[in-house]
Amino acid sequence: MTNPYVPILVMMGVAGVMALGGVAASAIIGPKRYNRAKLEAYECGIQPTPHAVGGGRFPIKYYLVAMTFIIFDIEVVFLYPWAVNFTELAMFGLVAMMGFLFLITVPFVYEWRRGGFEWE
Amino acid sequence: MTSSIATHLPAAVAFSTASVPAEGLLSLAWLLVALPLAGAATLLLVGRRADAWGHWLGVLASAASFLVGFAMFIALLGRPADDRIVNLHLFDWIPAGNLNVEAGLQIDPLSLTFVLLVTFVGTLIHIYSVAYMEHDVDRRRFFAYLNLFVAAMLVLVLADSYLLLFVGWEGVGLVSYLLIGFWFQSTANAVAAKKAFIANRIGDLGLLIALMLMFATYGAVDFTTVLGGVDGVSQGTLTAIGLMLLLAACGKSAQFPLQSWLGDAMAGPTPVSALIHAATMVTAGVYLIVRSGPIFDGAPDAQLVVVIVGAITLIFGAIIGCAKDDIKKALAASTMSQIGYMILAAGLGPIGYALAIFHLVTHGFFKAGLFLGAGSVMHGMGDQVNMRQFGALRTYMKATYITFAFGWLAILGVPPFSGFWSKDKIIEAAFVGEGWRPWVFGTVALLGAGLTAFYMSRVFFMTFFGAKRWNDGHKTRPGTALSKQPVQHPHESPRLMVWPMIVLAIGSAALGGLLSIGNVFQTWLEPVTGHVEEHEPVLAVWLIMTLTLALVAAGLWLAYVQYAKAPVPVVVPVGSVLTRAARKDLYQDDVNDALLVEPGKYLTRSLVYGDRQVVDGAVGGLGHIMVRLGEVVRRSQTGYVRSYAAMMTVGLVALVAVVLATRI
Amino acid sequence: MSLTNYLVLASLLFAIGASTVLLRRNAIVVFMGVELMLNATNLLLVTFARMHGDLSGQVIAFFVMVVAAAEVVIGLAIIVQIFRTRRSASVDDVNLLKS
Amino acid sequence: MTGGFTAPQIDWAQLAPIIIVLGAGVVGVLVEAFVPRGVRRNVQLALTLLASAGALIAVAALWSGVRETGGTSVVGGSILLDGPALVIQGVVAALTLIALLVVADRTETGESAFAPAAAAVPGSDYEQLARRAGLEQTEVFPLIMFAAGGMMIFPAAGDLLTMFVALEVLSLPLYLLSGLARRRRLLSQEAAMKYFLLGAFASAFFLFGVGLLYGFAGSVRLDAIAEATTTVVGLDPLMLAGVAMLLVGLLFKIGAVPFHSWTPDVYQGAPTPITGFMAACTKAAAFGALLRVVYVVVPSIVWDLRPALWAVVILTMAVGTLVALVQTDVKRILAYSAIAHTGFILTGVVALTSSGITSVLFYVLAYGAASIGIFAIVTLVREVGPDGVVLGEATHLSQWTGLGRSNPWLAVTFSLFLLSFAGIPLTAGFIAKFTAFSAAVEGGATPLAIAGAVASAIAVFFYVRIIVLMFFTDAPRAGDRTGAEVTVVKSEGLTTVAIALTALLTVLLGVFPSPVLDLMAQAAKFIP
Repeated sequence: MTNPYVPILVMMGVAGVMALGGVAASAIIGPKRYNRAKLEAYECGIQPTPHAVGGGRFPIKYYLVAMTFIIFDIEVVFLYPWAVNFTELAMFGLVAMMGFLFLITVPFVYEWRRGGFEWE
Repeated sequence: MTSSIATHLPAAVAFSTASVPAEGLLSLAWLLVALPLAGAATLLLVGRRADAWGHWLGVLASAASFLVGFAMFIALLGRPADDRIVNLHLFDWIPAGNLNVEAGLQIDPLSLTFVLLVTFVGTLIHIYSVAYMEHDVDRRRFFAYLNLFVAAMLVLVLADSYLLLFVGWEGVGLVSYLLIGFWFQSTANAVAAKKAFIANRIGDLGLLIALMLMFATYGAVDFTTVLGGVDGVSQGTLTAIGLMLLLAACGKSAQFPLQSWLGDAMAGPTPVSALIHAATMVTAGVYLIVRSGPIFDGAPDAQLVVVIVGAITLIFGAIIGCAKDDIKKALAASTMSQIGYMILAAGLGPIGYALAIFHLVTHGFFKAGLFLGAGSVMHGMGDQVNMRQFGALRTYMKATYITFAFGWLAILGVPPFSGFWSKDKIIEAAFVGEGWRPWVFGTVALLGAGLTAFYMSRVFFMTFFGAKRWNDGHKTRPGTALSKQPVQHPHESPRLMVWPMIVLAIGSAALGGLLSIGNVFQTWLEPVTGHVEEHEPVLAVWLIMTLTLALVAAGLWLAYVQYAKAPVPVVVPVGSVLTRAARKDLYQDDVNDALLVEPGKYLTRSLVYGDRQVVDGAVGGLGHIMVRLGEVVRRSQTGYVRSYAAMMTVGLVALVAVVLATRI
Repeated sequence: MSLTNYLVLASLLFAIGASTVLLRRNAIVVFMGVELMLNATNLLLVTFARMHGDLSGQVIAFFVMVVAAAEVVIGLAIIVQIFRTRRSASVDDVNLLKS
Repeated sequence: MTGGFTAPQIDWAQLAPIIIVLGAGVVGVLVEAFVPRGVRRNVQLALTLLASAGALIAVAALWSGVRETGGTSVVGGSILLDGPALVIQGVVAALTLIALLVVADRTETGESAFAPAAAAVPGSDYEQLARRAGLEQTEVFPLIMFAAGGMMIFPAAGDLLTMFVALEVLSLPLYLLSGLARRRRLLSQEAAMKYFLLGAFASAFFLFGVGLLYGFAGSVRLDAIAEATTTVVGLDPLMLAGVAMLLVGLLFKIGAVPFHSWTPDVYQGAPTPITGFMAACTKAAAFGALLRVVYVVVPSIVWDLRPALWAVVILTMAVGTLVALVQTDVKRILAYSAIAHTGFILTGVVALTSSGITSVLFYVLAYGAASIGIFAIVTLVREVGPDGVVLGEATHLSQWTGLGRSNPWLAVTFSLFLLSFAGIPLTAGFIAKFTAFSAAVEGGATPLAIAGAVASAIAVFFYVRIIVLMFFTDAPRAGDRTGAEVTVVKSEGLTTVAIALTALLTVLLGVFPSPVLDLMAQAAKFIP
């Protein structure tokens, strides 16, 4: 057993047992007092039950903002390494990044044109 | 690659497998298939506009195909016997890796015999149908299917590989399915069509598995390679292939234990019964076994099973035939029994191959004639099929009576009619051999001849002799059961129907004798079936012949006493246990029903309309097990995402475990 | 030796994520379980990258983050729509299609 | 690692099919942003049709080069453009082209298969408003382009990262598309959610497998991993577990048992044109990727994987066939038949011979064409409300009785596709099955081939059952009906074109398969 990974696999098994065991234990031992709030979806602080505003329309702004944020937040993941290695990557890096930014802009434009940024 | 194998073979194999490429006239062989196919396509595509002349186009296409076939026959006769296996390459069909299947036609005495039979009898039946189907609004479509059938059947017999044969095989199955269900307004027909389809599928599965075994063994599926290469193959493999081929043959030729569908298939139009379920398609199983001769020769066990299946079906069909009151079903049982003779002969090995094909040809003529006769009777009797309501028709339908009589004498094997020459040879051959086999199979074949004489005479006498048992409208006493029957005005059928019957009757009378002169038919087939020395049966030939004729005479006499001299009850008598069993197809039908058909039939209904009780009622059976299994597995589809995820997780764990287990 | 611990942790997180998917009813939480599995894999990748002295593992982790973000967007859209229609985010209530 | 960065040479020409399709997707988003609503649908349709046709032409143009060189590695080995990849790209492009016709088609009254406003709550006033205003969710077109782009990268991926990204690029739009049905929106949304959750779950497994293999080989490139399987010692459990998890992700996409459970639900719930698109193109792409993994990475450890793979194949065929026997919904029957077909195609995969590759390539084309056609027909058979208004699709079997008499051409074409699925000779399905099974026999997997033959013999039953229903069964009495009256809608004709094209393909590939088979046999070689 010189192989260092065998313990990992064993651990994976143990981990599975622990994870399942934990949940099982809490299901068996733990008190079950479900209330309405516990079963609701967590929705950024708004009333979980939709008001029938505009005949079933739903204020969707929260999600739009959240989704927009996620998309534009994530592009930074690629921008940082690029910025750090800017000189080495040189022209290739610049062109590639401009292409990337263009592609990111396309959905931005879409969202803008479709009124995704209008609050009211 | 195929040709190199062929050239390395020793020249003295029993079966000649060397073939020569087609040239000259023979290279037009594709026309044989193309003509009826074009006919069918035209009829289907032109649609209603062709209603007025469509049937004649159908006849023309079939007749043209026959003329081409006849020209081929002349051309083949002009060649030396060794050169009579001709191969026509059409195109590369499936090039997939090591398997390279070419679509090609093999023109040799065997396939050409079939071509002539199919197109000649086919054309006659086409002509007959013009009149028979006259009042059907869909006559054009009927002819399109008939043409399609002829094309598919020709593909089957002309194929130069098992794969192309399979195409024709499925094709005839499909078209026969369409034709049985032609009058799909009636539920019985649709059910019969489905029954035939299911039985055929089981047979097809056999052929498919045989194909795979061949491919695994030879790396090819063409006749030249497969049949030429049997020497290097183990007997076990050959037995497996042979048994699978036999299964295929059983499905297609209605042999035990897949015979049940043939009787029900009679629900289709009578010309269909004559063409498909008597003369051609149902004999495809015999063709398959004879064509695969070398495989069976290398696998004696499989060969024995072939003989046993043939023997069982031969008796089985004959017994059922004795009890059926439906004229078409009685004829169907007789077909089953006669094909049993052919399968038995084919199972006897090289000495039987030519005999099987010989009987197949003569049977094609007299059985088609009998069916057309039955159709003519039905035509005259307002589609009545119950023979207990016939009787004394000989004076009303002279031509039908005489032609039917020819067919009847032929199937009885009365000399010099055709059946005598072919069936007697088979009985003789069944007596050849050592040990118990000749005694058992010979006796069975002998008994079969007697039974055949009885039930066919029964059909004949019940229909044409005895007293009138139908309501003629004036002499029937009111108040009796008979008077409640519809009034019948029996009349002779139109000339278009009579002439084909006359031609077939002439064939029934003379063909057997003509082809027996100097063994001309066997010699003709020799390039394919191989030359065999005469063998001595365990009994003297004259004794066998005398016994056969004596049994035939006895059967005939018995039937005469019972059905021509004595009055035939209109109401079905209770009968003995055996009779009752035979009326129900010896219960085999029920067994098969329970196994295959009922679950399927009721399943469809229940699934469509939701009556679950019926399904639960049809307990047992293969189909039922499948359905149950399906129901069980279906329950795993709970609709809950989490249970799906759990299933995937369990699957993953199992997968990883199995993969890792190989290293422990 | 120390790196092995990261691998163990990654496996543990992965297993916890998978268990969450199997056991929780709320679709959002189920989905968070999937995210946990992806992030556990990120940890695995980064650790292996360190072990092999190879950067591609880290690059993959970046890509996984981006893909996970895209998945979140799509997933939220679908789940929110379901919630608005049925007034419930429980995966066990979504059970019209079955057998 | 620092220093010495050299920009990779990118052979743009080789990427043309992918770029055309993805570019069309990007342009499509811009069209959504700037083109006025009225002409948007026509612009999108033209754009996407042109793009798929362009991709097909690009594939054809690249063909001779690939045949001579055996394939090239592009973008530093991330994309491998070899024979199988190119063939799958061609198949995806062609089938997308046909599927788009079905997607775009509208009924006479101008109703497409998609919700007018997918964000509206079903049954709400706003939905009514959107319907009356004749809104259309034209985002469907760019979504399909993105999915098709992912499908074209998937089989060409040279490393596991690219494969993972491609997997997501093809999956994410499909999750959305599944939820956009116009009718039965609850079912559609349910399908989207199930597909999404299970798909994300499966790709997490896939990714963990990638992680394990990366730990094993120190690289995610397929050739490096394949090499490591023969050189690296002592890490076999890691490698085997990694490969197994990788396979789970792929087997999920093709719908193999036990990772199939999403298939029936999603096929039934999704808008029918999308079901056809998924059945055809996703299957083609996923089998391309699976082929690459199995033929490039696995060969040296084939003995370890064989029992597991065989079990999966047999289970898949058995479950697909048996459960299809007891279904009553046409779309669901076709879904289970899709599972059974996955099993049949898998026999070609596990054959591990070059004829196996050929057979899989041919099979996905044959199956895909028939799938698009058959689902296209399903879109036309509709229920009619009491006031004569055309409603949703009539998918219950009992509603198909007697269709052969009222609409013979439709029923005949439907039967043709069913016969192709059943593997009756002279249809593409027969050749496909035959090549797959014979490849399996050649590769020493005769039991699988026999199991396949038995399964397809059983399967014939439920295919023929539908044919019998259409032609030989009388329409039931009023009381027996489970649904409303049934009609066949007239459409703008695009669906008819698609059905005709696929029917033609099905027949041509069945009667004269040799040119296509030849082509695919030439392509049946992976570059490492």
